[in-house]
Amino acid sequence: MYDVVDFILNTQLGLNSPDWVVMLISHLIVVAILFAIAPVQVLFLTYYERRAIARMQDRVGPNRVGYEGLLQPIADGVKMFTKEDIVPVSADQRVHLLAPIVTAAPVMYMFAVLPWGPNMIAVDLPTGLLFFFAISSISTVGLLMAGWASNNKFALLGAMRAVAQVVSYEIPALLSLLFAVMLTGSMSLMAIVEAQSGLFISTTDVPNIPDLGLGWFVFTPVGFLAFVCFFIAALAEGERTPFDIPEADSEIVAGYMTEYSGMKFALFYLAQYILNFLLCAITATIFFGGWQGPGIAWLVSQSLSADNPAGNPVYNVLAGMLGTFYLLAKTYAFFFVMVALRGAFPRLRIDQLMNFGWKFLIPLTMINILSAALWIAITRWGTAQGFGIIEFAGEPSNLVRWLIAFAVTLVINVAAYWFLARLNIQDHVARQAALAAGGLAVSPPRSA
Amino acid sequence: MDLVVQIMFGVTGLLILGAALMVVSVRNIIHAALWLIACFFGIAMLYLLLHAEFLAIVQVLLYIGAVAVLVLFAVMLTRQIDDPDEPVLFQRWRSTLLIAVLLFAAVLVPTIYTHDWQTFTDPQPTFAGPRELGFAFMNAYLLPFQIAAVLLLAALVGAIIIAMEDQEQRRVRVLTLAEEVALRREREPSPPARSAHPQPTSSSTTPPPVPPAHEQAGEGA
Amino acid sequence: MITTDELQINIGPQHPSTHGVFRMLITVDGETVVNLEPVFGYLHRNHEQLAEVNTYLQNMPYTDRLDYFNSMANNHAYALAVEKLAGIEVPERAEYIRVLMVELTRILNHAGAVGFMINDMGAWQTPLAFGIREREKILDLFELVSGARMMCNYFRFGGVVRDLPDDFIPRLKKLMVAMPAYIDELERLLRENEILLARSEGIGILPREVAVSYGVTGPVLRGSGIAYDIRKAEPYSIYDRFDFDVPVGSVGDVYDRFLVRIEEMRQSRRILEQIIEQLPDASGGHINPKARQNVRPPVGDAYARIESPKGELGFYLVSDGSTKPYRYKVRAPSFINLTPLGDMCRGYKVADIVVILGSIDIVMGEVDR
Amino acid sequence: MSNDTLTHSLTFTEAPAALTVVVDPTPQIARGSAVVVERRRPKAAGWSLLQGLGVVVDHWRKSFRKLDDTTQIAGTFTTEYPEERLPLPEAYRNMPILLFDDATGHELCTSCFQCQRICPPQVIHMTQAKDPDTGKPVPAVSEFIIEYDACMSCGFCAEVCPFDAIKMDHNFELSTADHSSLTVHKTDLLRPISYYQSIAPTFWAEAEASAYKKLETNKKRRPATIGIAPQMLAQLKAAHELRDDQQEATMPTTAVASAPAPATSSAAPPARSAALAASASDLPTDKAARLAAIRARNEAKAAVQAAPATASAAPAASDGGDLPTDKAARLAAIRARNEAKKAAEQAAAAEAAPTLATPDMPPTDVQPAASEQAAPPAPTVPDASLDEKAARLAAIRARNEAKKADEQTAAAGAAPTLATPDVPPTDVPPATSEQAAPPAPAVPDAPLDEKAARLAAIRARNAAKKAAQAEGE
Repeated sequence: MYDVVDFILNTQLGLNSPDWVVMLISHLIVVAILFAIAPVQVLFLTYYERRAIARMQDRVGPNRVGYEGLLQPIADGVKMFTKEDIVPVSADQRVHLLAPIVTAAPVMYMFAVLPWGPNMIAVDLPTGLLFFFAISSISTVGLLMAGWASNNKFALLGAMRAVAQVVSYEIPALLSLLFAVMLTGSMSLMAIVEAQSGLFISTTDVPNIPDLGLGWFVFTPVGFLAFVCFFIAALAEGERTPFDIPEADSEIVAGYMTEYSGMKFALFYLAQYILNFLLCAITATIFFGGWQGPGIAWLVSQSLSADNPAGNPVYNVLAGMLGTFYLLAKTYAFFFVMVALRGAFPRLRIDQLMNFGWKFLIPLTMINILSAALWIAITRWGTAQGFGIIEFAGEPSNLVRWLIAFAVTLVINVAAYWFLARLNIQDHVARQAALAAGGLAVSPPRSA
Repeated sequence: MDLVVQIMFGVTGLLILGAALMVVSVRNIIHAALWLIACFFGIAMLYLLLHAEFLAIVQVLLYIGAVAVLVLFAVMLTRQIDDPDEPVLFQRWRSTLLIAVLLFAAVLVPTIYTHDWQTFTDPQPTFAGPRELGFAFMNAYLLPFQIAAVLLLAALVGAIIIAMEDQEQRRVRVLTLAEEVALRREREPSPPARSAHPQPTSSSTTPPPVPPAHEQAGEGA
Repeated sequence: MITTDELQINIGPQHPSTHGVFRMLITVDGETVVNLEPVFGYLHRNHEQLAEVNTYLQNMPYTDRLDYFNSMANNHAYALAVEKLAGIEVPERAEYIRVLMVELTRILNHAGAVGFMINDMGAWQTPLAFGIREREKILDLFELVSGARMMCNYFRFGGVVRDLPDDFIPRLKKLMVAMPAYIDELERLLRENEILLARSEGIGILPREVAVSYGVTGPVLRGSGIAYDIRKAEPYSIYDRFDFDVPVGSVGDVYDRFLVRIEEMRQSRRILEQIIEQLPDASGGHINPKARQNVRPPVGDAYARIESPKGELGFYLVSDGSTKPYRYKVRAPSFINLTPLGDMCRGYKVADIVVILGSIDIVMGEVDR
Repeated sequence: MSNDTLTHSLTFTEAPAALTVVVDPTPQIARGSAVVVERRRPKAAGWSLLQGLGVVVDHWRKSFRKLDDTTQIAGTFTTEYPEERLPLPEAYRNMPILLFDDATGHELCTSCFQCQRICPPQVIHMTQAKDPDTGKPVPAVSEFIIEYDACMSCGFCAEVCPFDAIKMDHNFELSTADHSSLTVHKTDLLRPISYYQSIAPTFWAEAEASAYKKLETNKKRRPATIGIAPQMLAQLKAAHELRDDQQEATMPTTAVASAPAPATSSAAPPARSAALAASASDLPTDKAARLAAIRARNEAKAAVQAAPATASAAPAASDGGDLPTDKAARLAAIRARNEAKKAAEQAAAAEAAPTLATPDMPPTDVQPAASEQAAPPAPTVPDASLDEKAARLAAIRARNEAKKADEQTAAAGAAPTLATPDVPPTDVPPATSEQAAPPAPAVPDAPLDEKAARLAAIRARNAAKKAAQAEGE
């Protein structure tokens, strides 16, 4: 966008604008585009979720407003706009007003580092991944503000639950993403996506693999385990079933949103769905190659760039469109999984959620980091890095290294999963036995 | 560009100072905590101005996302967060202010004197990147880093000790019904065999319509 | 040391998961329930007093409104009480039709109860939607015979309103095919589900002595491990002609109640199969006793009880020889089963309360009357 | 004592050593046993979750077809209500309605108070009609009110009704913002038998069969039975034919579940019939209306000359003598009259009224006379010929209608209207063909029709009274 604005302002119009003006204008344009996209995505996601979950329950879902109900979210939006904004008398008025803003604004920022296609990213921050989660953690302040300012016990309980949950699940989420940072040596999301070219095997590991844009991290044991852990953590962070405890309607009504109505409520809703969308998108980006897919590499090679001045700019556009399509398709696929989970499972209890996070997910991600380190060592290191053992049978080819790494990490990860799961099942079996032995030896959940 | 940076620095500085002032002067303790978050945010912006992008993000992640949230959490769990009878300022605030100013001067004055004000150099964008920080922690500042780690560990252990229930002083945990029954069974090891209801006779006769006693009691309520 | 305070929270009367207007005044320590006081009566509508100014027949539609999920079962209990009081014989075919209806009611009640309980656990209505789907099929049958889906008002003293229409049995047979498939699918979806196990195992244990001393009946009592089923203990109507098992739990927690309900659906289906086999043809007697509009039972009293899907449903009637009952008392299973709620919830988390409440399976229309 | 035998007897013993709840798997339960439900364990961590997910996704996949067979458990089972409707079974009951005979407008209710007595929420209220002359109650209702808002649809009223006069409707779309409209009066409760027949054919066939049976037995005992008279049923066809050309649109078509316009045949508002007539004519409305009005006036004048207004009964009686032959003429007269009315209304609306004619008499004068006239005929001439009575009744009705039309036009803002006041009270034929008359001449059975006539007289009288009251206000 900078190039385009520079071209128009300085070359075409001959304004000789200073650098920062061009930068400001280009950024404003990008921000405007993203801010237009985000609510539209939310509108569609709500419709998508309602229709999909209705199908899972043998229903039809909203199909009255517009063709097949496509305008239903707009009707909902109109309803939200026209609703009375109720602020409880005993609420802390200013904080009550600020809370939805503090919740919704940061998630919009998160769009900044999301790569939509080759070279299509608002800001390619070298610390993009960290930025993503740092910004999302601001939202929790908003939740806490909402819960406290409402002056309602349900709201406060909901806010406490939300914050406890989000803060503790940030740890496994970040830990599970660490492998990608280690493998690519960068926190830039663009770099992570670019590293996932190839065909089942990433070109970063075996450079001579044909590039079909399918060298996704999820095809490695390390990546797969990290994906599972991250997706679970993402569910908790996005407050999705089975971790929708903060807004468990059957227990604490609507959690921190209990005392909100109208547009303020809609802002929370918006923030939540944008966050869900982004979490799905980030899952797709880090584990499923983001905009990578068959055809992208060819289009990019044909397109106009600094390396290839003879390229056709049409291919730039085509590559961008195809990349966006791949990213959105993957994102919606993950959102479908989220919807299916919501349709299938009850929710956990808050203490069970904590147990699961701290006793299962975090150890597993820790072991996964070990696997990732081994992966790097086996695929890249040699005697120079003190890993001469890999060359016991002469210099291995990249493919052999990859296979060895695959086998080793697979064994480690499966063993880790099996061990932790077995602990869990043993616990369950012991509980069962205790129950069967009189139903009395069971220890109830301890008070906090 | 310099001008822009300087203006932004000024704005950020004002934000930080104003927020800090509000933290200490505002009566509502929750509001104070929220102002603290604004202050932290300003500091993150300062880091950004210094091209210390990584530090800025870590500042947001840790100070806002974790520390401030925990502060808020703790504050919300305490009772009587704003007592109108309590004076806003600490009783001997004058002497406190004096000490604070002196300490601040002790830090600031040598800096002012030793700094070369003539050369304002744009810091390298990578001077505080994750790689550089990592090398710094693991090489030059290994000892302070480890000491800090031990300190944090001690804090962690302390927190656990505080949170752990004292076996003697702990409140009686709420027993579930099943546990109560188990205790009762232990206390009265061999209750005589009993019959909860009279043996039902054949279905032809009318059984006495005796609703359990508590139903009648409960219905009055 | 850290000291914390207890907090009082009102769950209800307007709350998404109180199954009507029901209030639970809970005292929590953190998230642990220290005390729970059920408060009911918000739906009181003077049912019993009203019955004493109505004639015997006029009370029949009011019994529909007791437990609006199981109007057929309520009708049955009331009809049994009046028949006992007035000494009315019921023709063979009518008896079969009655049992048929009540067993269908049991299936639909349990389908709903399981669904609502899982809903309270936070499943986004899928098990409930599946249950509702099967329930709709049964309600269609009810509508076919009685003219109403929920407020059936189908039973009469000495029979039922009208005989089964011609297409009833074929439609029932179709339903009998869908029913086991539905139950199997529900089990596949939930029975081993780890989240459900985590949420239900060891939660809300009602030890059997306590269950007995509270007078709890129905699936809640059987979940606590006592094989007490009035259909077996004191066979009324023609229940002594059918083979069926009584499922009991071994622990008495929410999970056991859930399993008992699922198994009872299977057993009800077994009974239905036998009914279809044994159903006598229409020649056997006057099914619709239109003449008995003004029952005038002799002076006396009678108590009749049935195993309603929720537990022992009893009607106690005292007659002074007039056309109106002198005293009319309902022994409502929901009400009796709700009384140990406070004890059952103590020591568990707030989130468990709604699940325990859901596992009791109450209908406020019956609790408050 | 070795282990607990928890049978239905509820006797249980406690084994202190083990503190276990062991249920004897085979307690003494007749025809069955107590089975302990199996508490399953997850086979492998996460496996059962995937299984559950599979069920849901499977449903999603299958949901793109419709679940139309109840043996299936997957597929969309939603009925999209306003477009799709489930077929309602015959037994379906919603709110009670009253039935009347299509042909005669004869209401089946005899005000026996059975339904009022049985109604559990006591929402049925009825007033028995009284013979206006003797003041004795007659087996008919003058007013019948059901409070739909409190009705619990139990169906007892339909069950107990000995004359099949009250039945349960299938129309469930009753929601309204107007609460008071849920107190439904007789005019809105009445539905023709054919309507009920269309929603519940077998039920009506049963009811009819039992009514015939009852009638047969009753006829021997009491000839003056009220109910569905077989003779009248037999003559239904003829009556229909007679009125086909005139009233086919007025008669509610009852094939659809939509509720018909109630009470169309017993007291059709003149505006409606006028509209019908207008719609029937192909001429340009204004001109045609004027023409018709003029013709009607001429005819009316002729009628006035033929029969003086003061003696209403006389022309009716004379008219009654040759009723069958007169029918065609009458029909023509009615049409003309309707058209005239229509024209009058239109003219009034178009401010063309003064050009046509001036009123012969003010409407207020008509009413007392009408009510007086309505009362005497039936009791004073109990043995008079049927047709005479019917004619009289028709006369009264005609007058009432005239009045109504008058009021309407007056309300429309054109007080001096032309056609309606012109129609004199002696204008017997129109009403006759409208309502009760067509079957009457052909009916040989005296007692029945006498009663019907009486009823009609009472009704007419009531209507007249009401009109008078309305006028007084």
